[in-house]
This record gives sequence, C-alpha cells and structure tokens, in this order.
Amino acid sequence: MGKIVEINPITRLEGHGRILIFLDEEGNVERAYFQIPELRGFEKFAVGRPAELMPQLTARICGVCSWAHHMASSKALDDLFKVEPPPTAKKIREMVYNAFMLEDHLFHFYILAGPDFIVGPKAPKEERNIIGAVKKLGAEVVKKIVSMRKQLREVEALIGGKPIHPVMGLPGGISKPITEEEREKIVKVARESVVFAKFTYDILKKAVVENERIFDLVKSEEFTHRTYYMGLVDEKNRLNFYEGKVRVIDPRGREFAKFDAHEYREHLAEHVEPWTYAKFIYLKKIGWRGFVDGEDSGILCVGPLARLNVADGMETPLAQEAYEEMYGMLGGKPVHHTLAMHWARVIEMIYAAERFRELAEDPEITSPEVRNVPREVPTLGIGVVEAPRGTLIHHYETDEKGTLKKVNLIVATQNNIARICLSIDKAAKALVKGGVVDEGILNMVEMAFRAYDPCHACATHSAPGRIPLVVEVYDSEKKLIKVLRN
Amino acid sequence: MSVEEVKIGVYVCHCGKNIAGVIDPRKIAEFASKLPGVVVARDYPYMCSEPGQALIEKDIRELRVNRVVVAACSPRMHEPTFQGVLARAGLNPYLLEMVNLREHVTWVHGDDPEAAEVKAKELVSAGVERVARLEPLETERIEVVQNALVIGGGIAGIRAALNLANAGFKVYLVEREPSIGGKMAKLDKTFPTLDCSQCILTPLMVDVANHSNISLYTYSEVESVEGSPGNFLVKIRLKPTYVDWSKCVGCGICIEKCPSRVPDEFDEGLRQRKAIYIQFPQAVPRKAVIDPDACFYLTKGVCRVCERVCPAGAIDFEQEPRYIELKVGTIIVAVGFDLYNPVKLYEYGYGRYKNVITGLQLERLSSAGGPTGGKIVRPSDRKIPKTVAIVLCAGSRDKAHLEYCCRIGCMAGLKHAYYIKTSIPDAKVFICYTDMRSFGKGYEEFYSRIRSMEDVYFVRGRPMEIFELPDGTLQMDVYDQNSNRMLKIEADLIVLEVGVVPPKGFEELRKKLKIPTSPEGWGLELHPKLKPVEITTDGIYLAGFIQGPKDIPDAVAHGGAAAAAAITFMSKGYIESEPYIAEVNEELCSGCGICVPMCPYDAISIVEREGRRIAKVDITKCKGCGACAGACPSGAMQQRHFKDSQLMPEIVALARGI
Amino acid sequence: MCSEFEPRIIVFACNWCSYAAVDLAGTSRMTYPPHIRIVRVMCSSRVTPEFVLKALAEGADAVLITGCHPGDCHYISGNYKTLRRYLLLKKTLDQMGLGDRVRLAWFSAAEGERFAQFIKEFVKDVRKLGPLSGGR
Amino acid sequence: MGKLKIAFYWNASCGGCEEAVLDIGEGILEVLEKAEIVFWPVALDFKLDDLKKFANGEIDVSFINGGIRLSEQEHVSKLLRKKSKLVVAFGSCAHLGGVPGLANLWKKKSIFDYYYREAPTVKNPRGVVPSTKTRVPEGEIDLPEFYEVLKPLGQVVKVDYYVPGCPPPPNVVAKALEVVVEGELPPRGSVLGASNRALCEECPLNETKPKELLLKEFKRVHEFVPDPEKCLLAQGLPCLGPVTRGGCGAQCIRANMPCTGCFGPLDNVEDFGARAISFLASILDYDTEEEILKALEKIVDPVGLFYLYSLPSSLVRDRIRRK
Repeated sequence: MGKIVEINPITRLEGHGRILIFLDEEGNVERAYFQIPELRGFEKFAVGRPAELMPQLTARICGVCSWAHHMASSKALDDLFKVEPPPTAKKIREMVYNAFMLEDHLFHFYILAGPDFIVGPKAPKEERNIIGAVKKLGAEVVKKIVSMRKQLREVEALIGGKPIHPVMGLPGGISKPITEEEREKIVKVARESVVFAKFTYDILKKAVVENERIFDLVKSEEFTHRTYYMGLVDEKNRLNFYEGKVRVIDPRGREFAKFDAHEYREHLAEHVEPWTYAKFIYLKKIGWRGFVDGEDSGILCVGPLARLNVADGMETPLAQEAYEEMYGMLGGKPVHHTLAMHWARVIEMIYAAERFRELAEDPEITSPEVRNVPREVPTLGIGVVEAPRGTLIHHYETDEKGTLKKVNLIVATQNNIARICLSIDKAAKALVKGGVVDEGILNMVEMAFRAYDPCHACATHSAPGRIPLVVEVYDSEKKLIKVLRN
Repeated sequence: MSVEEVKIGVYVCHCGKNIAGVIDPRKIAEFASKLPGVVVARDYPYMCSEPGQALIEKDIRELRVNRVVVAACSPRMHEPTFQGVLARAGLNPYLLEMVNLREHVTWVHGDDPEAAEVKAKELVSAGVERVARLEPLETERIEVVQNALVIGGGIAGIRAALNLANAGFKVYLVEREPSIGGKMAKLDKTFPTLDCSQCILTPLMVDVANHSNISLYTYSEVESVEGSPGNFLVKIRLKPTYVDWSKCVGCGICIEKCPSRVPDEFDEGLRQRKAIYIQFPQAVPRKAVIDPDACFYLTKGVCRVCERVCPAGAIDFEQEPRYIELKVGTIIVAVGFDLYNPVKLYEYGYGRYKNVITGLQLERLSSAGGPTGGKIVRPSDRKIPKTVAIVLCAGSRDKAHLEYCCRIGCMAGLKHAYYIKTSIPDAKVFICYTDMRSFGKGYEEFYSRIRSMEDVYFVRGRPMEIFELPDGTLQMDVYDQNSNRMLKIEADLIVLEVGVVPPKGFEELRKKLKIPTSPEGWGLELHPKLKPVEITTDGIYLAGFIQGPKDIPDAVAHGGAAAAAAITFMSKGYIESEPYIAEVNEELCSGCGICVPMCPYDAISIVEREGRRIAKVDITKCKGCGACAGACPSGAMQQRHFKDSQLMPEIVALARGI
Repeated sequence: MCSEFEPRIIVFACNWCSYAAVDLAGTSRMTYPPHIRIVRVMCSSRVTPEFVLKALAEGADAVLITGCHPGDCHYISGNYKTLRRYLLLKKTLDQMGLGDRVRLAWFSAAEGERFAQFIKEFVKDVRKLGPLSGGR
Repeated sequence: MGKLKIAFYWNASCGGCEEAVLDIGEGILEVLEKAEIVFWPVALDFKLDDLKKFANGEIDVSFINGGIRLSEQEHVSKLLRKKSKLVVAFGSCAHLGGVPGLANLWKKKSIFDYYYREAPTVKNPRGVVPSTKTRVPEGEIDLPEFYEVLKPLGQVVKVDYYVPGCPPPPNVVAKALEVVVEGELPPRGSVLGASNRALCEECPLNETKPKELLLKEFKRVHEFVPDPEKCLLAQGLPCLGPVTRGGCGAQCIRANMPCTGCFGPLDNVEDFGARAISFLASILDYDTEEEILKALEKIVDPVGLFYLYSLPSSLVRDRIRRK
C-alpha cells in the first residue's frame, strides 16, 4: 500500500483547486491528480431563458473575465439573430475588450506572477510575495500600476455600465454610443496604457531575460510540454482577441487545423473523469489518450503563449517587435515552455494597449449608429473570442421566439486543464523521489500552476502570488510523518 | 398604534342550533381561550341578543379587553351590530374581527361535524391572529345630497317618486318612453277589483307632472353614474324628440297629416301609428314625438309635412341628444319588466298564427282606448270569437324557458275570462292552467267567481301544440289532469299568459349602477327577507318588478318601501367616510407611480415632498378597494384594516392549520 | 396515498360578490367539502401574488382567488387587475410546475350553488395533484 | 482597544465579489487602519487550520459571498459562523441565491446528465459522472458533494447583515465596510450600504414617467432601440426599478438597459418576484384574458425575469417541482 501526499491549496479554480500525489512503495510518484471541485451548471439553467439575456447571464460565470463571456455571448447573439452590428458597434466592442485584456493581464503579471520573477523564485518565501515585489519595484511604480488598473476599470464602466458583469451587449450591437467628451477621456487612458505596457515589458526583460537563473528555469525541461496549441487569428493569421478563425498547430508548429467557430464540434471534444467536476477538452481528431503530451495526444494548450504560437505575427508594431524578440531568444516557434506564458502575456499587453489606442482614436468611434435591430428568426448562434486565458466559445440553440433550447460553452481554462495536470504531474515526479518530498516542490508546482493563470476567478484568490499549500506525507501505515508549509 | 398590550376576547355564538347543532361552541371557546393574547373566551346562545351584547360590553369594561373576535355569522350580517357594541363600550369599533362559523362552517358542513369543528377552530385562530394586529380607525361624516333619482316611470316608480316628493325631497324621475305610466297604462282593468286601470293610474301620473318637488324627464335614459352613496353624479341623456315640447300643445294635427305608418308598440302592434305620435291619449306629458326610424324626412330626407302643418311651429329636425347632470343622494331603480318573447314558444304558434295573442294584447283589445275601441275580435278576420282558450304559464314554470312563476298570469287569465264573458256573453272560455295560484287578498274569491261563470271551463294541463285550420280557427290537444281525458279544443282565439323577464337595457343599466343580479337577471336585494329593497351599495334601492315578479299591489308597496329606505338614508343627513382607505408610508415610497393608474377613482397622485417624489392619497376620493396596495412594488402603499401585516398572519394561520 | 389525502385550500374572496356567494351557499344549506379556508378582502385587487405564494409556502396545497364577474366589480375595475396579475402569476408558476395549484374564478353574489359546485370539483382536482408540501 | 478582526470568504461565487472588494482601491486602506483582515484566502495566506485556531466569536465580522452549492461550502460557512460575532452575506448570491440559483429549477441529476453526458462536445461512452468517492488505481479520491439545490447563505447559517448587488458596486461596499468598522450598525437583518427605497427614486429617468403609467405592450431589449431620455418601463421594457432596492445609482439604466433587480427586494417585501409580477401585470392595460395573454407572450421567461437573482429565496422555493 502506497503513501499519499496531499497538497491542499486553499486557492481554487472556481472552487478549491486540490492536488493529490500518490506514491508507490518506493515513495516515487505514481500519479498526481489535480482536482476542481466546483460546478454551477450554467449550460443547464440557461435553457428556457430568452437568448438576449445571455450576455448578462453568462457574465456571471466569472466575475473576473465577465467581459470575455459578455463578448462571446454578444457575438453568439449576432450570429443567432443573423444581424451584423454597425461598424462603430464592433469597434467599441473590440476597443473596450482590449482595454479589459490589458487590465486583466497587468493584474496577473504584477500581482500574481510578479513575485516569482521580480523577487525571484529562490528568494526566501517571506519576501516572495506582493510586499516583497512592492519593495523591489518601489512605491512609485506600484502607484502607477494601481492607477492604471483604476483608469482601465473606469473605461470599462463607462462603456459597459458596470466594470464587473457589463450590460451593453445586444444582438446587432451595443446599448449606447460614446460621446465626444467620453472619447477624450478614453483616448487619454489608451495613450497612457501604451506607455505603461512598454514599461512593463522592460521590467519583464530585466527580471527574466537578463537574469540567467530565471531564464534557464523558463527553458528547463520540468516546465516544458510538447502539446498542440489553439488560438484566434485574423485573415492575415495575426493574433486577434475579438474575432477571426480558430487555428490549431501541432507540437512541431505546423498548422493542424484552421476553422470557423461553427465547426468547433468537429475539432473539440470533452472528456469526463469521475474525480473532478471539470471536463477535459481535447482535439477530437487526435482523440483522448490520457494525461500524456506529444503529437499522438489530443491534449492542447490555449492562452497567451498558445496565441502567439499559432499566430504568424502581431498586427501592431511594438507588439510585433517584442514577438520577434521572444521567439528569437527562445529558439523559434513553437515555444513549449510553460513559464514563457508570462512573457507572451506581456507581449499581449503591448498589443492590447496599441489596439486600444488605435480604436479610441478612430474617428468613427463616436458615431451614434451602434445598433441594428434583428429581423430574422433565430435558430442557432455560435460566438468565439480569445479570453485572457484562451479560446472561449458560446453555442446557443433556440426556438423561433429566441428561447434557449440548448447551450454549450467551451470555457478557456477547460482547454488547459489537461495540460495543467501534466505540468503538476511532471513537477511532482521530478521533485518527489524515494519518499523524500523536497520543499521546493511547493514553489515549483505553484509556478507551473500559476503560469496558466487558471481562470483568474481563482488566480485572484491568491493575490500575493503564493498558492498556500499543505503537503502531508504519510508512510505506508498512513501515519503522518511530515507536514510542509510554505 | 396603541402600545398597550393586546387583550383579546373571543365570543362564540351558538346561533340557537344553527351553529351549536353541528359543532360544540364550548369546545371552540375552550380552544380559543388558549390562543396567544386571548384573555377571555365565552360562548352564548345568541351573541347578537341584548344579553349577548352586554356580555361583550362588560368584558371590555371590566377585563379591559381591547380586541374582540365574534365567532358567529357572516360579517355581512352582523358586523355593524358588534361594531356598535365596541363603540358603546368605548372601544374603537374597528378592533373587531368576525369569524363566520355559520355560513362558512355549520350550514355547509353539517354532514361532517369533525371536519366542521377543526375548520371552526382554524378560522377562530386565524381571526385571533388578525385581530391582534388590527388598528383603530377613524372615519369622518360626509354630507348626503338631499335629492333622489327615480329611474322608471311605471307604477312602482311613480309611487316612490310621489312618496319622496311628498316627504319634501327633490326628485328627478327619468323614463325612457315618451310618457310615464308603464305597463299599467296598457291595462284595461286590474284584478281582482276590476277597477279601470287608467282611472286609478292617470291621477297619479298627473300628480307627478304637477308636483313642485318632481322634475320629470321622459324619453330620457341614464348615461353614466359616478360618485358614491349620498353623492352620486348622474348624467342623463335626453333623446331628441324633434318636437320642441315647450311649444307643442299636443293638438295632434301633425299626426293626422303624417304619411308614415309603423306598428304601434303601445297597442302591442295591434294597430299602426304614425312616425310622429303621442304615445297614448292620457300620456303624461301629452307631447308629440317623431320616431326617427319611421320619419320619411329623417330616413329619406324628404317630407317635412308635420313641420308645415304644426300651428305652434314646434317641429325641430335639428334637435340633438341633450345631456344634463344631476347630483343626487339616492337612486331608486324601478325599471319594471318585459314579456318573455312568445315566439320562442314555437309549439304555440305565436307570430305564425294571427289568432294566437298575448294577454297584454287582449288588454288592448278590451280597452276602450284600444285599437278596436274595446271590442274583442280575433285579429285574422275581426270576427267576434265564440270560443276562446286562455293558456296560463306560457313560458313560465318551464325549465326549457323560465323556471320561475310570473305571479300575475293566473289572476290575469281569470280577469281575461271575465273580459270575454262580459263582452261576448255566449262565448265559451277554456282556461288551461298548471296550478291556480290565487294567493292575494280577494284573489281566491275572484277565482271562485269566475269558476262559477257559465261556459268557463278549467282544464288542468298545458296544450301540447296549437294548429291553425284554413279558416284561421285554432286547434289544440290538452290532457286534462282533472278528468284524466285528452281534450281536443277548437278555438277562434287563443290568449297566452306569457312569462316575464327583466326589461331590455337593464343589463347595461345595472353595470352602471353596480346592481348585483340573480341568475334570472332580476336585481338582487341585500337580504331576501329583511332587506327587500336594499342592494350591496348604500343609497341605491330596487322598486317594483325589477326585484322580481310582482302584481300591482306588491309593486306599489315595494315602491313605497324603496322610497322609505331612501328617505331614511337621506334624513340622517350624512354617511361615514370609508374607513378602509389606502395610506402611503412616505419613508418607503420611491415615487415609482405604479399605484396612480390602479385607482379607479383617481385618488392617487405623485407629489413633490422635500425634493422627493412620493404618492399621495386623496382620502375623500378613496373608496378602499386596495388595488393600489396590491400593485405596490415596495409595500409602501397599504390599505387600512387590510395591511400586509394584518393579512399575512391570517393567511399563515389558515395555511398551517392547527 | 394521494387518493385519501385531504387538501388544504386557501380562498381569497371579495366582500361584495364572491364572499356573498359563499354566504349564500351557506344560507341555502349547500354542502361542499370542508377543505377550504376563506380570507376576506374588500376587493380581489387587494390580493397580491405574494399572498398566494405565502399560502403555498406555509402549507396550502392550492389557492383560489375569487371576485366579481368582469364588469361587475364593486370598485369598477378591480377584478381586471386581479385577472392581469393572475395570468402572469400562473405563467410564472407553470415554469415552477405549480401552475395548476392556483385558480381564479368569478362568482356573483347570487351564485352560491355554483360556488359549492366549483369547490367540489376543485377539491377533486387538487386531490388528484396530491400534497404540495415536501417539495424539497 | 485592538483592531477589528475581519474575515472574507467565498462560496459558489464567480469571483466578482472579490474583485468588487479590490475595486474600492484606496478605500481598503482606510479600512485597514481600523481593522485587520485575519482570514482572506483570496488575498492572504490563511488556511482552514488557521481558522480552526480562532476562539468562537473571536472574529468580529465575516463577509461571505456566493451561494451554498457544495458540502464543503456549507462546512466552511458554519465554521466561520462559529468563529464570528457577525456574519455579513455579501453580494446577490449570498444574499438571495444569485444567478446560479436558477439551477434550482432542475434536479441535480438533470444538471449532471446534460453537463457530463448530453452536451454536444462530450465524449463519454461509459456515462461517467463525478462522484464523492472514486477509486483510482492509486487509491481513493473524494470530492465535495454537489447538493440538490443551491441556497443563499442565510438558509445555511444565521446571517446578521446583507450587502446587495451583483456585484456590490464600490460605493456600496465602501459604505457597508464603513458602518461595520465605525460600528454604526442598524438593526440585525438589515441591508447595509444601500437605499431603503426602490431604484426609481434615484433613477435619472423617473421624472419622465407619464402621469398614468399603463402599457399596451411589453417589448424585449433586442427588439427596438429605446430612447435613453425616457423611462424604459414606460417604453415597454420590463424594468424592475420599481421593485428593486436602490443604491447602485442606476448603473444599468444609465447604460440604456433595464434594471434586472440584482439589489433584491425592499425591507417589507417577502418575495421579490411576486411583487415584480404584481406591479408589472397591473399596469398592462387590457381587460380580457385573450388580450392579456397575447401581451404576456413577450414575457417569454417569467422566472428568469422575476427571479434572476432570487429564486432560492422565493417563498415557494421548497415547493418547486424540479425538472
């Protein structure tokens, strides 16, 4: 009878994330399980509701990325009611969405991941937290960060009604246009955000690229998985958060598939395990081969790194520069290093800021034409966006009155869960040997886990950048022999 | 609002055997005595009796009881009685709750005493829950307008109008026909005394016309009724007569010259009248009227003969309907009745056979002022009928037509036999009856008098079907239950004593006045025995036939009773304002305005108060329906005596049970 | 067991028509099942859906709202408001599987017999539905 | 005297309430002068064991958001209740059940069957669904139980105060924290930080209501472009402002969208939906069943409209015949 190591983080993915590590007689890891004990059943209780309620209803799936659901839902409604929003409506949607992506990414980089790099992974844990990060960055910088986030929130509220659970989304457009005065405020924020994004990129480079120890860590095998990647690209195969086609590349970087959201069911499938409430998304055409990586396993990865891996480049200049720099330094595409996700995230911040500014300055942005009233009979609608954590798909089917009959949601983090399991399993296997549980495991597992920024609704739940873990080591008689805490 | 501790007294009435015959009031009182807040619970044979009331008064005085539950009959019966008791004992009368053990329990669950007892207990406990939360209410006195409106100028309406006028009240009498007089004016004689109908009616009609306290509006109808008991605002529509009555002297020249003829309604279609006409010789007022559907000028645009010949120049084709508004304290409804449509009695052939007529038509034939100058002939060939059959209960007491008794057919039938025998002595008369109902004063005597006449035959049975022979003579088979023989009767004339129904137009009128009706459509009195003229609304009374079939004496008595009720109501001079009005909790009100259109009396408005918009209730307009409270989204609007805080505990108690 | 279950039904009655009808049923000694409990209001328009849900929540198996026939409301138009609220409440309760537990019926002051008849039928129907309690 | 001890915790929530707290920004610092946060797994490293170490009632106030859907959530909430002098239900889910409460129209089984077996993308030939205990080759894994229904916090532990909103807007959060920290607490059971009157009072469009607000038809938000200067209800949109507690500043209406009622009912309203039904139906200007039903066709989903945030606290919650 083997030992059990239970890592029980109080942090969660929409619930408490929980890691169980099973050891064999020799005390080596047999298998690590990552568990998500949370379910609310949106897909079921959305049935019977009027479709137009969905942008607000699905926003409640996640209070952190409510904008992502709100946007995917609004697009699904355009499709459902077969109505094209006026150009200005689309621009406002994409503009506020980029502002949101920036706000979300910056929060994750500074507050969550920051300590790992800014303070350093091997620094004493007392310092490796937000307090430490603040010390290192200096009060000035911190003020900058806080004020940037505040301003971005204000833009979200201005356009969406509320920064959390916005209400603007409607089939065929948005609920209200932007006035000139409002635009002035927005432009100001947008310009400042570009400066801020660049500044952030410098911080990243100093902390990661110019720090050999961390750079090696990023490239280390423990944090590497050769999997498929998925993300949205525009007609020029450039990264886009708001619209485009879904592109999938294989572990060797070759295009494996490029499809319209309507065909998602031919490409994606969900696997169920009895020990967690989460479903595991995998590539249907490859199939589910269990928790293994490589070309023969359908396991895929989404999110910042995946998006850059599937895109041929960035549409905005500064972001393109940074993009080339990263791949240059990491030896070309695709990059399989989990920790490179942080790097990719900051590059996306630059893109989001640039795109935000571009749209805010667009003369058309203040046109009062922000809605086309649907006339068609609704049947089926599918909408896709890139959420901060990856591809997000909303799929609705209704009766002729627009009452929902069937709802299916492919939520960003679900795409990653299988890979997160791999990362944790790998870290565990690398670090737990012969029953000896290296204290470093906590930090390693933590970093592997956090790189994915698993649905921020959870990540925020460990704002200081530390997933509090308990490691309990039992001997074969199930007697507790060691307790570890970070 | 009183902060003093609640002390509830519960009083369970036996109501003789009505309640005690099914459940044991002692057990109920015993149960009640243990309920929260109850300091005393008693039972008594008749709570409404003087000693019963004294019992409650005593407890209020001596035990300081400050909330009273009376478990007895319906509040609609005795609530005022017991409110009076509280008032006499110095307690606010609205701190009373009546639990309806009689109508709602013992009278309907006599078949299941156990269940009845449980239900009684639950109702009492709910009553206790409610009474504990009742609050004292104040009302104010509202002055009652000292005028009365009488709708309908038949004998009942005339009687009521005269009584009111003689008592010194201003009366407006509204009649839709050109003249008052109603059905009675069409009768030749009245049973059983055989007075000449016109001779006794006309003087009263003239009194009405001349009475200084009566304003008469004939050829007029009630357009709308607003306001409340004691202060009704009534709109009257004066239909255009196209004759300026202030000029018309009723000379009748216009009538002679008028070229258009139509069947005469007053003579039951037995002769023709002109388009311009005076309803009947004794008409009050005796003025001409132009029938717009018959007049050539008004229908085809050519003629105007009357205009040319009228010496008074009274003709006025430009007339439009006129409207007047009357403020009255009381309204008496005396709109009479119509005959049941005899055509529906297909097997009797009315409308197909000329010589089948109604009793009312016979009245016209027999009347000196009628189409034949009082000569009874058969319509087909104006021959004197030698054999006449009189069929009673034509449509009455017949589930296929009218289930109820018309209360006049039997005596009218006898009277009609008398008409025949006196004007055609050698005639044979058959009276086909179901039961001979001669209940009134002198009726039985009249019955035997006719019975004893020669050649008047009484057949107990209804004809199956009537056939017409080529010469217009009629034939019918009747099974006579007296002789147990099938009789084949050949008659020259058959008179149908047709059943009675509420008059045309009553359905609209009753809606305007909110008069409840019985399933047959007659006006529904408040209590079949004790309140024969009152209805659910104070200040509105029923008079005569409209409350249900009556003969003349009863109709007259009923009209008098209605007048007396109205006089009583007005003489008091005031009524209490509605206690159960709506009130706004200004602290909670957001001024959303949902309540405003809820009010049928326009009593709610949104006002500015310290820079806030809030709802305001005009308590003089509020009638206490609670529609606003039912709609209020925040619970700021409440109805006194029916607040959420008073109804919810009652609902909870009843839903949970004991 | 539903066959022998004794339902509890709350009836809201307006003072002028339906309550009078219930009284008349009594005065005319019509018998009907003892399962109903009457709550008297001046007009059915005072009855807010909250009362109905409260009754169902606290143990009633069904609720009957009664009032004057359309056009006969003592307060001119109260029963129309009742009708509007009832129809929307019913539609809502249908979604919760409770729609057949709440009814609306009009009774004139003269319809005591019809009331008694109606209650007999209604009690029968509610028996068929079975007890409401224990939905949890 | 020492600083006030405050705890924050979440149950079946979306995280929006956590963000809402973070969004008061500088405000949190003022709070921290008078109070110390002793338990906030979201933001600080504290574990259940640490919580267990507190004496009963040692924590002054616990702010708990999210509904109770899993056994684990009930467990922690009860523990917090024991350790706290005051418990504040924070946000619509803890207050009324919230949007996820709509799941109470269905049985647990129906939810599982669809989510794990019938959903279009699921490949689950063996029909596996999560269970509280699973034997895996390496041993046994347990999982918190998913309850038949979701409950608001108040139905699981005694709640002293409520903070409304989905999520509570910064001004409300700040006000609520302030009264707690300053100890200016209203009677138990009160709602903190919000108004005691319906939203209409603070709605910029209230004055634009017609004197007699009656509707000939209801409209759906996507069917027309409402005039942003006119009362949305008067334009036929079922805006729940009249029945909803104010305090949010009419954010949604300022974005030209009707109020959906996230602040819940006012003090003396027992059932939010019932009141909403009553006022909305009452102003429908028809008198015949046919006309009324015709107009009501636009209310395609009454439960979703009237109970979007409060189904688990409806009076008939225990009576619902779940599908």
